Amino acid sequence: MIDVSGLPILSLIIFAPLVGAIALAFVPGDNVRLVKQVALATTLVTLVLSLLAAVGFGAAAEYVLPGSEGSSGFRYVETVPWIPFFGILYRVGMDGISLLLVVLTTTLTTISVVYSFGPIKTRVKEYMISFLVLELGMIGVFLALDLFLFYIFWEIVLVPMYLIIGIWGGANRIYATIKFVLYTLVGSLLMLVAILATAFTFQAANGGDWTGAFDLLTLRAAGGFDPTLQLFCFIAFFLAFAIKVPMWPFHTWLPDAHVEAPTAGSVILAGVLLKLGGYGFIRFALPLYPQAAHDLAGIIVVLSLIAIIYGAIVAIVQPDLKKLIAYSSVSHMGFVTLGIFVFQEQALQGAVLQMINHGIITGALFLCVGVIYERTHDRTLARMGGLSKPTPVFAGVFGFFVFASLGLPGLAGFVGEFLVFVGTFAVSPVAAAIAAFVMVFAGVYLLWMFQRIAFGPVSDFLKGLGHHLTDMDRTEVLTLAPLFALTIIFGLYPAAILDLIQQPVTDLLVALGSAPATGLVP
Amino acid sequence: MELPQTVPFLDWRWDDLIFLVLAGTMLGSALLVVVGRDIIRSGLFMVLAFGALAGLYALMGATLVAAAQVLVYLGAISVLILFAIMLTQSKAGPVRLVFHSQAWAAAIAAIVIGGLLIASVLLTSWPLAAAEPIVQTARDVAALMFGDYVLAFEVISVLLLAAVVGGIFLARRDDIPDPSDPATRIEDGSASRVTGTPGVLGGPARPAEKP
Amino acid sequence: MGGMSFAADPHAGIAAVTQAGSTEQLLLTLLLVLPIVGFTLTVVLGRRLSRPWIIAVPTIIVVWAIATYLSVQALIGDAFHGGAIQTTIYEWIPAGAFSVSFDLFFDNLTAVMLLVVTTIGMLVHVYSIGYMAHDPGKWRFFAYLNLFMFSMLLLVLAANFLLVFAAWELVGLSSYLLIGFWYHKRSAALANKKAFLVNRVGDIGFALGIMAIWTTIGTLDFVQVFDLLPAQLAGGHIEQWMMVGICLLLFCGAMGKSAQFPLHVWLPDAMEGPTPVSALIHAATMVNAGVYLVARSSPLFATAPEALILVAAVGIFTAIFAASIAFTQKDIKRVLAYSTLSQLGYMFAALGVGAWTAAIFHLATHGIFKGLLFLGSGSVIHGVHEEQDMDKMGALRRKMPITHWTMLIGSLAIAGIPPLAGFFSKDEVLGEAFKLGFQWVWLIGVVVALMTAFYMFRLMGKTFYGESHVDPHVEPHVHESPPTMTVPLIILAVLSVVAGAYLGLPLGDSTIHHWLAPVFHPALETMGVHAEPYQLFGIDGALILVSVAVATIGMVAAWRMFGFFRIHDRLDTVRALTARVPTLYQGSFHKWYFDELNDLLFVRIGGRVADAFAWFDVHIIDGAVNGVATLTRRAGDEVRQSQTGRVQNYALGIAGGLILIAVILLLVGTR
Amino acid sequence: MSQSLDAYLLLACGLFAIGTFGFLARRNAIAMLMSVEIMLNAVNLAIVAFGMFIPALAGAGQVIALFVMAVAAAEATVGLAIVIAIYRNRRTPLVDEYASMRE
Repeated sequence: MIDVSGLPILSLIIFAPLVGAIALAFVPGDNVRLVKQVALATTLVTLVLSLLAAVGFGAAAEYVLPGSEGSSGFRYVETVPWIPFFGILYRVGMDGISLLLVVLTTTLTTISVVYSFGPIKTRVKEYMISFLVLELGMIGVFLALDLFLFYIFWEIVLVPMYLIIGIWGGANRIYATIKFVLYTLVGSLLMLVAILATAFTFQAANGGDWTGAFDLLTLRAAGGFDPTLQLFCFIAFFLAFAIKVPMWPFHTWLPDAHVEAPTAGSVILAGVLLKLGGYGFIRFALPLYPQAAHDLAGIIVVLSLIAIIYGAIVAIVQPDLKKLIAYSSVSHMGFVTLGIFVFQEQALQGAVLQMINHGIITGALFLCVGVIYERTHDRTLARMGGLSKPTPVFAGVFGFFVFASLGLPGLAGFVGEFLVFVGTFAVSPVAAAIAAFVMVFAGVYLLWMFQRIAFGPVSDFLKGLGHHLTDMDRTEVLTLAPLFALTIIFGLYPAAILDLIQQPVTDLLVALGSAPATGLVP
Repeated sequence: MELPQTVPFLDWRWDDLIFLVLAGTMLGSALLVVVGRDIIRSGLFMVLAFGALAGLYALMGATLVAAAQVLVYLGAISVLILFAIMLTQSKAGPVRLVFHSQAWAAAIAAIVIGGLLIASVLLTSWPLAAAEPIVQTARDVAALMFGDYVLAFEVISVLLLAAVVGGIFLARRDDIPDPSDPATRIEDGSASRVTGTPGVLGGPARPAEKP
Repeated sequence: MGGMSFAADPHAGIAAVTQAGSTEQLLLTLLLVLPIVGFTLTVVLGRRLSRPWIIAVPTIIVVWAIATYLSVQALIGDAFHGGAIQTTIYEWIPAGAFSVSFDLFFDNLTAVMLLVVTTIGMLVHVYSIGYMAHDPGKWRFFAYLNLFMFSMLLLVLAANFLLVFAAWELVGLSSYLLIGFWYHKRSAALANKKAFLVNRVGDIGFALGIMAIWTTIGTLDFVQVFDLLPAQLAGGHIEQWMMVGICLLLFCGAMGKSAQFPLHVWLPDAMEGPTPVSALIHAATMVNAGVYLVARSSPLFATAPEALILVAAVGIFTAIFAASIAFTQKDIKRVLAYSTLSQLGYMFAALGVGAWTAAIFHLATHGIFKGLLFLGSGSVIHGVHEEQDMDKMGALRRKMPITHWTMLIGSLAIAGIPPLAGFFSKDEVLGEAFKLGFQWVWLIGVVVALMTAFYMFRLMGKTFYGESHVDPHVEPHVHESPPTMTVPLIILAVLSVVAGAYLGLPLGDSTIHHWLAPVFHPALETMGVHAEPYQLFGIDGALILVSVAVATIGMVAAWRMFGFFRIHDRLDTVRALTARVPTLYQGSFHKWYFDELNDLLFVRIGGRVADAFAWFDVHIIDGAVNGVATLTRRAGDEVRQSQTGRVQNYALGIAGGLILIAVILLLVGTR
Repeated sequence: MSQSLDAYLLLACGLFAIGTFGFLARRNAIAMLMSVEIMLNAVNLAIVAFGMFIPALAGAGQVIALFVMAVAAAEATVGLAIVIAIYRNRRTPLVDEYASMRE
């Protein structure tokens, strides 16, 4: 086994895509083959690095913040002063949650890059560079432990996604991409204000010393901000993250962005980008402003419940395949926020699980939609029908992920959802009962979609395609295979995830003042 | 022959008289510059105003500045402006063409600014001011300019060079004049010169009556 | 056998649980591993196999052998002394205090269920070789059947509620796949969706029930739940109303899976699937899952008598409701489907009155004879070239003798004619209901028995007797089915004859009572029910006589109308009768308009509601977002008007600003 | 009487006001430029006056005035060049026709 303890492994993971992107800039754009090779090599290297970090994770020492007692819970921590005057650090670190999300990111990016080899025909080089920069930003967000650094990475993510939708997207891509950027920008600028307010307050309280004013670990250890400040900062963070998740009623950018984005863009959007919001809550908003989080939890739980039910109901009547899945994402991500804000151990674990699993399953669903779209250049459900006959493998794979998304036990979607249910029930049976109705609604839209696509007689529209309607090719099988395997593995053996997140979840609950439930609540 | 100590009949000092004459000339011709309808006359009055100013400099004893004023303003800038006037074929026109619609607001603003400036001058007691001008020779000025201020001097020279280059670049005609382009045709020959109706300053394509 | 101990510790919940020995552990694991391996192999290789059943069918035969061995060990060999064995495969969800293991559990109830499931499952697998012989997609069929067997075995072997729930969903999935096996038929695609969704409605309750159990009791493991419950109830940690709530929630799940009113609508539609599927899943095994769940949770239900009354009411109502529909249906499989609903209603009625053993008894016998009837109907359908309408059958008995005789035995069994299986179990249900004080249940049950006998012989008459209405083109080709199909029929017919007697005798001290006593003892203790001495020449005998009498009346009435051997049918009499009660006839024929009601409520109104939500999303929420954007742009346009682009306007502004500053400075400065 | 700082400064104020008016009111770009020159000269007059009447400045006033002149010359050159260039494009010296900044 390779020992990664001596390496700045996290920096390597973060900046490997950047190296690749720079290298790509020097590759002539018309040499598409080389461009693809370089891009794939970069994502593979990043994937391998992240897997190395995962392998060595258990053995790596936990970082102890100087001057504080006990472990911070983070490993592989690297600290370099960045803007010393303001105490801004380049500090990255990894705990179980970020480990999972980073591996999810590197996996999905690799898959997306491979998948894009076929469909992307124009400006391949620029596309690949965008994807690599996107990967850099996403990984950075998951690893940054300094508020300012986090903000920088958070905004970096925006640019390549803007380009990916805006250049390689569908007909109405400009509208969608501007909406996406403006929406997210509004949230993130408020977040910047909150970051600065927090830093200034800390600095003022420390007698004008900026040391650690942007450092999550220091701020978390200091804690106890003024309730009013907490409230405003939390609301600002909340808006940024809620838009990203997206929570009801900040969700309307998502269907548009999904519909217009190229397939791989949708995969990353649904698979990773939405998780940035949930991660932000867990990593930053809750530990920094616990008081405000407690105060506003009720409202957020209600919004989450609305998102769960509302997203599912709206998904039922969507005529467009991607829109349908986009609304299902709203519903599924509602479970994440619900799980986070009931402040209960099982629910929080379920929320993290749901983030990972939703990334895998919805990513796969979008890939499946891409498979259809590549052949039909259409996503209108009304024109589909009977795909089981001409493309049986596709129908089988698609059905598999449909049922995974439905929360079939034994597949990945179930465990996270059920843990959120159980945790919520322990806190509020009514909320759980409301949320439980999604079991039916999800069934309605997913099975309706699946029936429309796979069952019934082959539609005239599809018949008209003749021999173009081929079953999945080798690349498509290759890209879906890892997701297929992960869906089964995480469904049968969720302990792989749960063991990693037990510690961070417990720490967070302690920080929030909600002790983990014993389970024997009378 | 010796002049009397004071101006006959008025009992003024001579330099007071000269000051008043020069100041009057300057203000009067400056006023004519800004209110006159004929732009060429405005240009000429400007020459007069700058000349009077040069006189005032000399009266103060700032002979070097006076000389420079004559050289730069009377000699160079005025000529430049007159050339520009001829190039742009500007002629006198009705008031609404000469003056902007905001002329009344401009007048009030100008008067208020003038009043404020005057008020501030009068309200200030200038405790450091001497009663009489201090005599400074050209040598003193030169010593200062090439001593303490030499860096500024060099910078100014670079600036001037840049201005010359920029001026040439901006005013340069296109290398291949497009005969269909009226903008280039206008300067090309006398045939196309618009001498026409007063007030149509721009030519037929653009109606002059702009509110 | 007689030496079974009834004196199990009342506080132990279930009689003593021991860890499984290595042999049992291996066998239990194999029961699950074999079918899932069979499923995987068939999916991967099936398309390339010339005989796609070559993996699936032997697998299930082995499974049947193992299950039978284990069950016989437990029930007859008394290997576990009436107790249970439990074994942990691995820890499935270790989420802090919420820890769910992949545990297998085996007691006498499991053993009975295993026998029913694997026996019928094995026979259906064999039968399908013949039935599906000409279907090009049969590899899928066998794969799905194996998946179903895995799920159903997991359901009966699972040692905790969540694992049952997982299996519960998986049988739903298999059912979905098998109902939609002929996916190119629109009706099949609609039916499987409907089945899954209606089941999911019930599953909401089941899932919430599981959550409630965990939150109140703190564990999901059967043994621990039943162990902890009495103490917690006694200690006041759990209110009684909570138990009622939990039981009702669990019962919701049972209602969905076992198709009890009003969640019954999916089962008749599920007949779109191939007939072996209807026999296996929608008659003999999966639909019994609800009964099994309630029986398994008997210690919980015993503490909530209010919930039990509802169970009984729903059950007996479904029984009579479904029977009334079965009267008039023309599709042979639909008659059997409604009959299934009706019989399941009996089982729930039995559970509701506290006759736990009777419910399981009826479950087992019903599984046998209903499986037989469905497979027989499949044979008929196969013989008349995929025709299901009974109006286009008739007089088939000579052309399909084996099918006829076996189905006749099945019909007699379900009608409750002694000494066939149905007589014993149905009598047990009705008798217990009467003796436990639920006379109204008994009364309705007797009426249902009458109706059952009638509609079953209506089916027999229209199919096998009377005049032939078979399509003349098909008539010459009508044939008896191949041995792979008839042999399972014969085996099931034999079982229908002997199983009831074997399990149900001696009356009042029957074998099945001995088997299941340890399982239901705690519940009966809690409810305070004590067996009274059996009075063959008293109340019990009287009840038997009534049951047999009504069954015979129904049977004979049907003979008179629809024919029986040499008795000719009198279809004109039937028409005259139905014409006299048009409302009743139409209501029954249209299934009391439940599909229409559901269509109105969920498809039309629900669709409108969803449309309204979508409209709200686009026009209100997104409209607000876009409105803000438009507003900003408009405002920008307006503000832009002040930017004339003319230098001098700006310069005037500068001048104004200068004046303002100067005035302020002067004012401040001079003060 | 006239040879005092106040007198020259008042004169400069008057000249500046006149220049301001011209700059704000005239439509012709060249006239505006001339007004700017007048304003510059007013400032120059004030500077020279300060330089001459305040001993502490030690003659720096003249030097600065000379610099201002040089800058003014540069400004006039570029300004007029711009005016001519625009005139060639738009065929009018009237400044309020130049509204392309608006778009």
